[in-house]
Amino acid sequence: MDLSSVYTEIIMEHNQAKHNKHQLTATTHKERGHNPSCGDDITLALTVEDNIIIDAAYDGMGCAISQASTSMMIDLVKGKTVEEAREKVSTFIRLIKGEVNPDDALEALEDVVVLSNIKNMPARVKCAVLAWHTLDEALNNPSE
Amino acid sequence: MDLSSVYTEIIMEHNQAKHNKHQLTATTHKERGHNPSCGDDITLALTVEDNIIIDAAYDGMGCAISQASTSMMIDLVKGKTVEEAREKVSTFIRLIKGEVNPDDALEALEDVVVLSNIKNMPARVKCAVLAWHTLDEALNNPSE
Amino acid sequence: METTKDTYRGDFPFFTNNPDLVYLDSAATTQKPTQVLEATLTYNGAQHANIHRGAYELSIEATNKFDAVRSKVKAFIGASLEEEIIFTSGTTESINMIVSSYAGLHLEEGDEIVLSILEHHSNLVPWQQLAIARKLKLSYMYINDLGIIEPDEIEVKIHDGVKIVAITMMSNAIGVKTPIEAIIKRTHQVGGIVVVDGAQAVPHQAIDVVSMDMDFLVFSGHKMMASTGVGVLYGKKALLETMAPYRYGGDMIEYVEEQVTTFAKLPSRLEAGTPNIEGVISLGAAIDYINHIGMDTIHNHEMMLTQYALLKLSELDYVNIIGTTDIQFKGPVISFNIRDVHSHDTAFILDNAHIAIRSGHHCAQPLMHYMKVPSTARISFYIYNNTEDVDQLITHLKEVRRWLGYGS
Amino acid sequence: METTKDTYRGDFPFFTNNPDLVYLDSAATTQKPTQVLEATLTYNGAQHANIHRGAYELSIEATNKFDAVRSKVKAFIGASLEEEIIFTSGTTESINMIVSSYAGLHLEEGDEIVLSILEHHSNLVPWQQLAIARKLKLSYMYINDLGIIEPDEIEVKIHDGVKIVAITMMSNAIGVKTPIEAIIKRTHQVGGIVVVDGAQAVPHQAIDVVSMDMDFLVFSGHKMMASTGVGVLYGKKALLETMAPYRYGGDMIEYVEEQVTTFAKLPSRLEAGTPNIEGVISLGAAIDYINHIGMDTIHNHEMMLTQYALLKLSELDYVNIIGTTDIQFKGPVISFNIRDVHSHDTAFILDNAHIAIRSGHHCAQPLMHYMKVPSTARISFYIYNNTEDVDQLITHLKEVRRWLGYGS
Ligand SMILES: Cc1ncc(COP(=O)(O)O)c(C=O)c1O
Ligand SMILES: Cc1ncc(COP(=O)(O)O)c(C=O)c1O
Repeated sequence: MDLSSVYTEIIMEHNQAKHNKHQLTATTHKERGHNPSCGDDITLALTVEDNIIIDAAYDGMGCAISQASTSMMIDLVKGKTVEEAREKVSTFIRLIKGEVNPDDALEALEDVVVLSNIKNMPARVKCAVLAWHTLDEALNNPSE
Repeated sequence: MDLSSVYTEIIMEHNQAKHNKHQLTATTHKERGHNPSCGDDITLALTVEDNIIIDAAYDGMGCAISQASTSMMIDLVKGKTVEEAREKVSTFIRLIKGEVNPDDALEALEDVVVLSNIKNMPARVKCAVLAWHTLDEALNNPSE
Repeated sequence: METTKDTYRGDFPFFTNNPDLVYLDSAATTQKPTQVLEATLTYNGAQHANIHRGAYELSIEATNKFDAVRSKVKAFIGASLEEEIIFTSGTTESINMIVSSYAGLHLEEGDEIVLSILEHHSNLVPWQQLAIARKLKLSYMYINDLGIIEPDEIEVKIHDGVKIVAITMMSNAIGVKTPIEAIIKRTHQVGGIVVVDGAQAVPHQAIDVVSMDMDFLVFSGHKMMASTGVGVLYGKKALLETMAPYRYGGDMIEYVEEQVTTFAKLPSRLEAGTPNIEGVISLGAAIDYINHIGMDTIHNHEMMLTQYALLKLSELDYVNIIGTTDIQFKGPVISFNIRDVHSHDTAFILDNAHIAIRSGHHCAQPLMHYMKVPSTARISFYIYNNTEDVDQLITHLKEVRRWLGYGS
Repeated sequence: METTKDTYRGDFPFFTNNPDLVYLDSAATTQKPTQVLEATLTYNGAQHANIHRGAYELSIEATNKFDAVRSKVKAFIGASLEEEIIFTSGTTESINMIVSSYAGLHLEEGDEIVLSILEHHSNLVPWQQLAIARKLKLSYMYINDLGIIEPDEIEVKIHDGVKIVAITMMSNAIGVKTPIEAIIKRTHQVGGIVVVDGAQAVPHQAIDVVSMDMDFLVFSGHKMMASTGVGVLYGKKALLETMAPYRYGGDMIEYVEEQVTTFAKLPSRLEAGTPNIEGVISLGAAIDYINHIGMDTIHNHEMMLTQYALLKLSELDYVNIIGTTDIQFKGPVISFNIRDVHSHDTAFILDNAHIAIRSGHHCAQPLMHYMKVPSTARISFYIYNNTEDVDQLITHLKEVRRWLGYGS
C-alpha cells in the first residue's frame, strides 16, 4: 500500500491545523462519537440557526485520518443548510464505500474527496467516517 | 480384551441371583451410592448389632459388574465385625488398584478376587468399587 | 433397502485413523471433516491474531473471518439480522445466558415456566434453579408411551400466564421429535416466549427461525462437525436488546470509567472477552461443509440409516426400543435396551468389538425416571455412517446376551 | 548486547507462513508452536469423543487426556489439589465466575472491594457492576508517575473491612508489574481475599500459588500458546466450595429430579456442559512446551528483548515511554507514544512495513484517563521474538513522524 495516498499534504495540514478544534459558545447540537477499538473519540458541536449550520467545531482525540476528516467536514458544512449537510454525509459514506467515484463526488465534497483512498484500507475506514456519522446523529438530536 | 475374564460364571451368577436384593426390616445403616456417568445407582442397607453386620441387602440398578460386586460383597461381610468389613473394603480397593495381588487378597476376599481382572478396564473400575465405597460411607454414617 | 456407499466418510480423517471403529455416538459429539480441521489449522498456524482490537492487517483479517461466520450462521438458520447471532461456548452456556440475562430479569414471583420431560439437564436444571431462587412455577409437558407430547398436553400445560416455554426439538435420549410448531403457536397465543433447544436438531435438519417464529434458538458447534467450546444463541433482536449483559469485560463496553460503564451494541454487548476464535472459524467451515453436501442429503441419508437400523433391531426379539419407531417423529437417534442386560454392559461388550455407543441416562434423569427406564443404550448417526455400521452393530448385539449368561 | 538466535522460532509455523512479519502483539494473543497445533489436530482428527460420558474406550481416553491437563495445570502453578483447577473459556469468564458465584454470594451492602487503576476491563467492569447492583463500595489503588503502586497506597486503600482485592500481576497496557506479594500480605492482614489476574503474568514467569498464598488466580490459554476459548480459574478449595454453581447443565449434577437437583463435587460442579476439550488439550501441550524450554529461559529471553528495546527506543527523542523503564518492575510489554502522532497512525504505518503492534486504550480506559494519555502504541514479546524484530521496529518507527508531515 502506498502510504502517501493516505498521508497526503492536505490531510496532514488539517490534522495539524486547529482552527476547527475548540469550544462553541452557542451550541444547538452536540454529539459524541467514538471508535472503541482504536480510541478515536470526538465531540462535535453545531450552532444551527434558521436551518443553517452557522458554526461548527470539534474537540477530542484521534488519529490523523479522523482528525483531518473531522476538520475538513466542518469546513465543508459550515454555512450549509441541514439538508445540504445530510446530503454531503451520505455522499461521503458512499464515496468511502466505493459506491460513488471521486470525480462524481467532487462537486459535493470538494477537497474532501482526497479521503477516497481510504476505501481500500479497512483499518482506516472507521476513522474517516466517524465525524460524518457523528454529524448525522447530531443533526437528528438537537440539544433540547 | 478377553470378555470372558470379565463376565465369568460366578459374576453372572451373582448378577442374576437376587438373594441379596431386597429390603431389610431393621436397618441401622443406609447409604445411596451411584456413578453418575453410567447410571449405576444402589442403596445399601445394613443391620449392625453389637458391632456385627448381622444382615445386609441392596436395592437399585446397575450393570452386571456393579450388581455382582454388590451381591458378592454382601455375602462376604455378613456376620463380620465393622472393623473386619472396613478392612475388606480397603483390601478390595487395593486389589482393583493393582496394589495387592489376587493371591494375597484371597484369604480376605474369598471368591471376590475374581473381580481383580477389572483393574485393567478403566470403564468398569467404577462399577466394581461402587458398592464398597458405599459400604464404607454407610459404616461411617449410622442412620441416626 | 440398499447399502450406502461411503460418499462422505473419506472426508473424515478420524475414520482413516480408526479404520476398525464403528462410531455410533454422534448425538454426543460429531467427528470433523478435513475441511473443518484445515480451516482451524490454517487460522491457528498462519493467520492467528486477536480480533476487534488490532490496528494491523492480520487482526483485521481475523476479525473479518470471525464476522463472516456470523453471517453464515444467520443464513444457515434463516435469521434476519447478524446481530441476532451471539457466539457462546455451547448450548449449555446459551441456555444459562437466556435464563440469567433474560428470564432472570423479566420474570416475577409466581410466573410460570413450562418445560418438557424430554429435556436434557442443560435445558432443565438452569430453569429449575431459577424457579427455586425466584419462586417461579415450573411445570412439565409429559409424553405418551411412544415418547410423544400429545396436542392435549400442549393445550393444558401452556395456558394463560405461562411466560416461557423451553423445549428441545429432538430428545437426545430417545430420538423423538417434539411438535415444535404447535408448541410455538400455542405459547405465542398465551403471550409467552419459546426457547428452542436445537442441539440435536440444527445439525440434522433445515431450520428457519423466522418462518418458525422462534424467539430463542440455541445449539452447539461440536454436534455439527465443528469444535467443542463454541455454540450459538439466536434471539429475536427485540428480545436480545432487553437482556442484561451476561459477562462483563473486554469488547462489550463502550466507555468505562472508574464507577460507571456504558455498553456496546449487539452482538458485542453479549460477547465479553476474547472469544473462541478458532471455534467460531471451525463452525463457519462446518456450515460450509453442510451446505456443500446439502442439508436434505444429510437428512435423507441419516433417516435411511435410522429406518434400516430400526428394521434390523426389530428382528431381535430381546431388543426393546424406547419410544416411537415411526420415522416421521424421529431424528437419527435410537435408544434401546436388551432384555435383562444393563446398557452399560451392552456398551462395554460392543466397545470390545470396536463399536462406540452411548449408555446411561443421557443427561435426562427426569425423563428416565418418568419412563421408569433407569438407563438405555443409544446409537446415533451422522453423514459419515453407513449401513455396514448398522450390520456390525447387529452382529455384535447378538452376542451380548450370551456373554451375560443368557441363552441367546 | 548480542543479538539472539532463533532457537525457538522454528517451532512456530506461523512465522514460516508469514516470513516477512514482525509480530509484536503477544500480549493480545500468542502464536502456537507445532507441538500445540499437533496435539489439537491429533485429538480432533483421530481421538475425538465427548468426555465424562462414554462407556467406550475412545471416550475414556479423551476423558483421561482431559483430566491429565488438570494435573499439568496444577503442577504448573503450584496448586495443591487437582480440584482447585477449574477450566473456563478464558480470563474474562474466570473473573465473572468469581464475581457472581463467590463475591455475589458472600458480599453484603456496604462491603468494600479494592481494585487497581491498572486493571483490564475484564477485571474491572464485573466488579464495578456488582458494586452498583449490590451497593458495595469500589475503590482503586492509584499509581505514581512511573505506573507503580506505592507501599503507602496499599496501606491506605486496603484497610479493615475490605473484603476483596482484585489485582493484575502485570498491566497489559503499560507492562508494569504490581507489588503482588505486598498486596496479598496486606489483604490477608485485614481479612480479605485476593483475586489475582494472571493473564499477563502466568505465561511469562513461574508462579506458585501456595507459597504466594493466592486465593484466586485466573489466566487465559491463548496468551500462553494454547487455543482461544480456554482459561483457568484457580481457587483455594475452601473458597471454591463456598461458590454457587456458575452454570447449570450436564456433568455438574448428581441427581436431577423435576423440581430439585443435587450437584457434583469439585471440579465438575463448576464446569457445566461439554467443555472446550481441544482447547484444554492445547493448554496441556502448551504447558509441556513451556516446561520443555523452561520458564526461566523464556523469562530471561523476553527480559533481554525488553531491555534491548527500551535502550533502542530511548535513543529516539520523540518517543515517550509510558511508565517505568526499570526492568525489575516490568514484564515484556512496552507502551509508548511518538510526539504529535496518534498511536493508531503509528500502528498503521508500522503495519505497512509488516510490523504488527497494538494501539489504543488496551481495554484499560480508566488507566488511560488517569494517566491522561488517550491511547498508546504497545509492543510485546514472547519466546519467538528476537532482537532483529526490535531493530526492524526501530527502523520503521523512524519513518513515522516523517509520514505525518513532521520534520523527523
Ligand atoms: C438436547 C441437548 N441439549 C443440550 C445439550 C448440551 O450441549 P453442550 O454440552 O454442547 O452444551 C445436549 C448435548 O448433549 C443435547 O443433546
Ligand atoms: C491483564 C488482562 N486481564 C484480562 C484479560 C482478558 O483476557 P481474555 O480476553 O482472554 O478473557 C487480558 C487480555 O487482554 C489481560 O491482558
